[in-house]
Amino acid sequence: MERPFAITLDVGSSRANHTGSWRVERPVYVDRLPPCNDACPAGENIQGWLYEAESGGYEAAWRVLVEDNPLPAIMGRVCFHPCETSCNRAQVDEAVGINAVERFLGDAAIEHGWSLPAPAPDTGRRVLVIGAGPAGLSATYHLRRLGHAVRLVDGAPRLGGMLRYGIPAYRLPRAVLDAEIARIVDLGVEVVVDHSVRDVEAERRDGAFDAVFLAVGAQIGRRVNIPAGDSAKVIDAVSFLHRVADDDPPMLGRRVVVYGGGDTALDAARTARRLGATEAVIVYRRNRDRMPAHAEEVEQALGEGVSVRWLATVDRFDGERLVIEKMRLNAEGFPESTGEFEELDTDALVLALGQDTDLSLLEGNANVEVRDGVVQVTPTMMTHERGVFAGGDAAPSDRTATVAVGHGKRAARGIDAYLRGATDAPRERHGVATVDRLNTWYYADAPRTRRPELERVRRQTNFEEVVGGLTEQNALFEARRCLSCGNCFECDNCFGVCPDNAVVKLGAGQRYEFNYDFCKGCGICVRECPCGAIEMVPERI
Amino acid sequence: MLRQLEGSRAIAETVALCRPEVVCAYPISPQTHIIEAIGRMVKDGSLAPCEFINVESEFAAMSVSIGASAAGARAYTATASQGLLFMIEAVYNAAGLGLPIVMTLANRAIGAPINIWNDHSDAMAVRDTGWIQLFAETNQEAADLHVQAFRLAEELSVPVMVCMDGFILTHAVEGVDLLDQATVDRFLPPYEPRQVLDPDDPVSIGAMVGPEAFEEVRYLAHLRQLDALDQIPVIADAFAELTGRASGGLVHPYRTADADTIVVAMGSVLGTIKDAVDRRREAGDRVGVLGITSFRPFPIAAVRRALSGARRVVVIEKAFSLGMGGVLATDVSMATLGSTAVLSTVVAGLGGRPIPRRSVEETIERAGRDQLTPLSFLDLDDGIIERERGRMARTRRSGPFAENVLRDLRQAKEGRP
Amino acid sequence: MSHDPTDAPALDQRVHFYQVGSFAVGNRLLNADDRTVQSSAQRTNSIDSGHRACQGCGEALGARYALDAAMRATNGRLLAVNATGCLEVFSTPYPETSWRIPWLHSLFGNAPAVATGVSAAMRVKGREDVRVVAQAGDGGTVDIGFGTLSGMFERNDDVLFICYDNEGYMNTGVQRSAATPPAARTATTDVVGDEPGNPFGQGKDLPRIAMAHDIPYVATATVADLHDLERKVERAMSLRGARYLHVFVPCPLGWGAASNETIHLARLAQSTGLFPVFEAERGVVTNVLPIRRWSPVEEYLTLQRRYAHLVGPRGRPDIVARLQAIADANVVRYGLLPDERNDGEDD
Amino acid sequence: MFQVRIHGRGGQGVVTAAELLAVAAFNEGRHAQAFPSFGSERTGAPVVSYCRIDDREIRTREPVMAPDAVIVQDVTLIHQVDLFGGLGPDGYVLINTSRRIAELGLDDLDERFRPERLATCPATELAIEHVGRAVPNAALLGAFAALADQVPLEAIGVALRDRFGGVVGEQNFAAATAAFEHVTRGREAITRAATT
Repeated sequence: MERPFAITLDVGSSRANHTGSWRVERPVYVDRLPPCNDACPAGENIQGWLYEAESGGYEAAWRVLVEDNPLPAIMGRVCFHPCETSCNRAQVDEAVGINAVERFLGDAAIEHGWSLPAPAPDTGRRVLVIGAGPAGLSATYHLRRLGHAVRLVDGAPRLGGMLRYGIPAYRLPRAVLDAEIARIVDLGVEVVVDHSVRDVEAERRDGAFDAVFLAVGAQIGRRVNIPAGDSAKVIDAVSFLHRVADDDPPMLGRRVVVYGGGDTALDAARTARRLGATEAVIVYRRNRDRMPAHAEEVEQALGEGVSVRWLATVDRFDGERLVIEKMRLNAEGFPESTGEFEELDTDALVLALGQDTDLSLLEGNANVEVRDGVVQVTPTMMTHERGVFAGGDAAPSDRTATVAVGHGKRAARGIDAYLRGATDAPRERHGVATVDRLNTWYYADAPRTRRPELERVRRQTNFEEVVGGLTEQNALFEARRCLSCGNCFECDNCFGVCPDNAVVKLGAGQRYEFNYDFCKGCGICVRECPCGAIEMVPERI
Repeated sequence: MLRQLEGSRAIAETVALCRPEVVCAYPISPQTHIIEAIGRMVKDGSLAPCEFINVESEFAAMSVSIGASAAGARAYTATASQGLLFMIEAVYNAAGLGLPIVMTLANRAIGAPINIWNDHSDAMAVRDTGWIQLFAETNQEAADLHVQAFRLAEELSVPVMVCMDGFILTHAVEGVDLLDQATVDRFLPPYEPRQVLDPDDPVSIGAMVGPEAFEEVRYLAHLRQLDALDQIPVIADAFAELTGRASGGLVHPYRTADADTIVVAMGSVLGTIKDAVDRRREAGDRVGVLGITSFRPFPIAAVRRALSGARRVVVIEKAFSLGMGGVLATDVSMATLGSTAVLSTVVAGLGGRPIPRRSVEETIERAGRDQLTPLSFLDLDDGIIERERGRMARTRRSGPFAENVLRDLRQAKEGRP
Repeated sequence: MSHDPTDAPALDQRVHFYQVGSFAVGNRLLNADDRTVQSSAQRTNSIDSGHRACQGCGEALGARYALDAAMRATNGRLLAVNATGCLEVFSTPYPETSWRIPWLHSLFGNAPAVATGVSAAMRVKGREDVRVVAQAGDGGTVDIGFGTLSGMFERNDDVLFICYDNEGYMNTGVQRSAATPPAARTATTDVVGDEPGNPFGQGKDLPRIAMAHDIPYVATATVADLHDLERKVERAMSLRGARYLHVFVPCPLGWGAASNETIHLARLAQSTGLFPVFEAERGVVTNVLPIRRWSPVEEYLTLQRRYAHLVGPRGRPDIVARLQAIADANVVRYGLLPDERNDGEDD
Repeated sequence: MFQVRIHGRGGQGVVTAAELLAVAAFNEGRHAQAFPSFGSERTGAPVVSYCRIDDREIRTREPVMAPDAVIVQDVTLIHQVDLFGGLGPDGYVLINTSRRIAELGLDDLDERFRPERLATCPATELAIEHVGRAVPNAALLGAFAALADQVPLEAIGVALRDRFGGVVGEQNFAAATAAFEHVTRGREAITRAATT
């Protein structure tokens, strides 16, 4: 049709007018490091696996997870989840229950028999891993994936290290532990148990290993000198828990005092309750705020009838009566004597005052530096002896299972780089996606799903697992609480809110791009991006 | 079929034969009878399909017509006087958008003072809007012009206003030969819009046009009006061929061939003038009359041709431009440029003031004696004027003179000084 | 591992939890049918790139939201009429138009009547599948277009009229309209005198005036809640007769706000109660959008230079309090906060 | 007659700049005429304004087609708008940027115009420093006074004080003065380079 001049125009002709010339700043898409990923000692891509779980892709989620950590069912139970502590959602309502979803995925993998990714072709290199705790298992897994042959040795009759001998079954059922360990062993690992390595250098040479990873843990319970009668039952917590794990629990009597304020002290007290102690009292020299044990554990212990004497030290124990001295905190927060004493009727005293590492096997390695009772290592976990790496509790660390898993991964990468003659440069990390970068208005309101807890009565008397798992619905819900901090999750907000239609949607999984021919630089997309994945940068010139 | 009926009724029935699809109505005298009748026909189903919409103002009436026309419907409305002024923004807009709306203007004076009777002030107020303005001499011609108006509007994509004198024609009952549907259908094809809102072919209609193109847009609209000068006679001829009636066209000369003095006028007064001309002819004066049917576009060439032999041109018009003089006369003067003819303007019939044949004859006589001033007012009551001028001279604030004039008239009637 | 699922907290209401729920534009977790029109790469883009609206224009955004939704609801059988104003000027300066749908601009005050004509044309031609929307700014709606709008309502013509309310005459340089809120500075309501800015008064509450016509549908919406807006357009297009949608569209220029704050400001207008979001059918309120996170009006005012004389150390807390009272009254009138509604009824 | 064209963006005070320049010239007893490019461009869109200065009455109303000076308020316009159209080889160019001309990717500027008539000035930075806001107008006018010798800095000062008053007026004048000195130093450097 002939159109009247000027008055009637053909549709969409304004695309000839490139309003991008109005712009003084331009939006750009960025990826920032989510605080959970940043905080995870195992280096998990938490946001990545939550993203898969959000759409119900649990196996895909689990596969993202085990890229970094082969023990999700275990970590989903024993990890103290610094990811949740740093979770930005905590500042909206409550942190995402990352740990619970991890456990859900781990359990699902066991239930469905998902197998770990197949190892890379054989490299012909051999690595000796000493110690089958979380660090050793993690290193073994990652080394196998890289195609290296691994011999995994442990002094105990069964694999697991502190996971098995330090963590009570009510926190970590043995079936779960066994299943995840078996899955790693199934990757083709040479396992040697009941074998304590006496000399690393000799062992390496004899076995013609190209590298060694030392992950012997901290198995020796620290003792302090407490005046005690000969008949007094005094046992260290590590030995106590180890014997319980070996089905050989010591007889402690009905009134048990545990001395110490860490998680091990709580494990010991709670285990004592389960073994029949009517009174399990923790004596700790400072107050609750300063207790190193995790608050969640303390809460559960108190719920089970464990009592705590805050601000008290053990003075002496004659086998029936324990004398404690009351303390007070000075201005710096350190405990000081008060000179006031009190007696507690006590059948046994469990010392939970920390653990030490037995490093005698390193005596032949003059180059390995031991300081403060632990092996000094580089960022890639190599000791000062080339080819000898160390991690877990034997290296400087916070001595948690998750840190150990992270050490194992880093050591495996370090060993791989060492074997290839390369250097394993730490990867560049994006800036952290802090909460002030988010627009949290967009996230649906949703409190956190609570893992059901066993009824208290039941859990006081047996070793059944205390904290239950999430149902599928619950796990999905929890995963969807993730804010996807700092990484586009394709919510279409930028695409929708642009008044100039200057955002191009590239299709599922492909995210978006800006059409700078038309973007006027108003910045609405940045302001309304829920997860802070867009930034304004000044135009050049 | 020739019938004796009211002018408005004749218009209504003729418009209905033109199959309008959307008709808007807002009451204003003296146009009301037309739309009332159309409304009735839509309601009883005799005019279908047609949407008859009672709107809340003339502004809305024209706006609804704009929307309907832009969406491809044949749109019609009618108005007068204040109503036309109230819709004037939309009147301009309809023309600017090139929408072939047809509107009856029942010519009426414009207030204040408010006045419901006939003159041409309303039509003159919109002469620059871009509408074609056709003036009817009789109800027959008024009816016929509507049929031609739809065809003209739609061929050129320009709106057309058919002007007929309020009351004098609209309310006069006289013989009108109404066409039948088949004849009208033969003459007027269905509306095929030049531009239309259509989901299957989207366009943007009504863009903002800046200095870079506005003058061109306006010039093109002017050319469209010049095209109409060609089309109007063609359509009138076609109509004449079909009906045998000489309705429409650009001008209607009457006894002008050998005339020394030619009166120029528009609308129903032409009949009275023709009578006066005949009387003067009987008295031996060589006079004639030129009726202007197409006021916009103004047929300069046709007027010049018709007036070429005259020594005197007398424009009798029912409107004037205050502070200047005749409106039609100004246009006529463009047609007599270069000629030696003397042009006089006689303003007559304002606000329904009767125009008696005798007064017209006297005017012609005076013209023949070269006694007409360039601008005069027919049958002006000089006494009233003098009294009001005197009052204004005495006191600076003499009040609204309309009221003064009415008081004077009352006093005169009651025989008081 | 063997916990009875009934140990878990009640879950039924959580099954539908989708991370960004219905707040963000899109949501990969939703079924495609449940996603917004705007999240679709196939949306019409009724108003396309290259238009000359200011950076961060709320009206350009609101128009695309509303018309794209109407296009989907009508299966692309849509005609639009536009009043004079910013939207018209920035979208169709010769030789370019930004519209992708059939679009007609006539005058400032006649969009409702023009739409009536378009609608009548469709009806008379038996093309009632083709639907008509008319759109105008607040000036073209509550002031100069008010007469024709009321006429269109009264006749119940089959037109959806959309008002993009940015609370003033922005096209001509930010003058006051009958939709300008009290105390706001405009070019014709300067911040001088005892009552600086626009005087306090009744305002012209067009949604309620529209309701008084008992037309089939009246709704308000903002550019901050796309799902709500699109749902209302869809509802409106499912009905015949005169319908009215009043969309709140912040104007960075006229309000003196940062261009990136447009949606945030709309959200605050709703969450303070200053702009109640609701819908009504046949003159009766049928639904309100509850305030999700309540904010005091000061939070809204502070972001806009048109209210700069009210806040800060030399501000006017007395006037802020009066504006707060207006917001509070809306909260009560429409029951925007569930407990407030009860309070209101007790009064 | 001396004709100035100012390029900026809607909302950046392009029209105000022309007005201030006209007032400054008027304050010097000269004839001046400032006017915007009338249009419907919106915030952020490229816009221009004009100022004419003469010693006799200015009667023309035609648009400025061949300016004697071009002031660029917003350097991001450089590759988007024909900034120097109609400017003759003896024209003046003043650009708001903290960079030097050579750094702007406009190599031909040096060839098209006389080097001593080209200047850049970090007007926005100076405004932030002296006024506390990114309003480059006052500084640009100070810079223009130094570049083109059409209006003295003092006249700019009178116009600024008149317009803004009080502290803000003084702050604006401080920005203008700093810009004046910046450009003056640059011109001296060019002169020295040319003579040695």
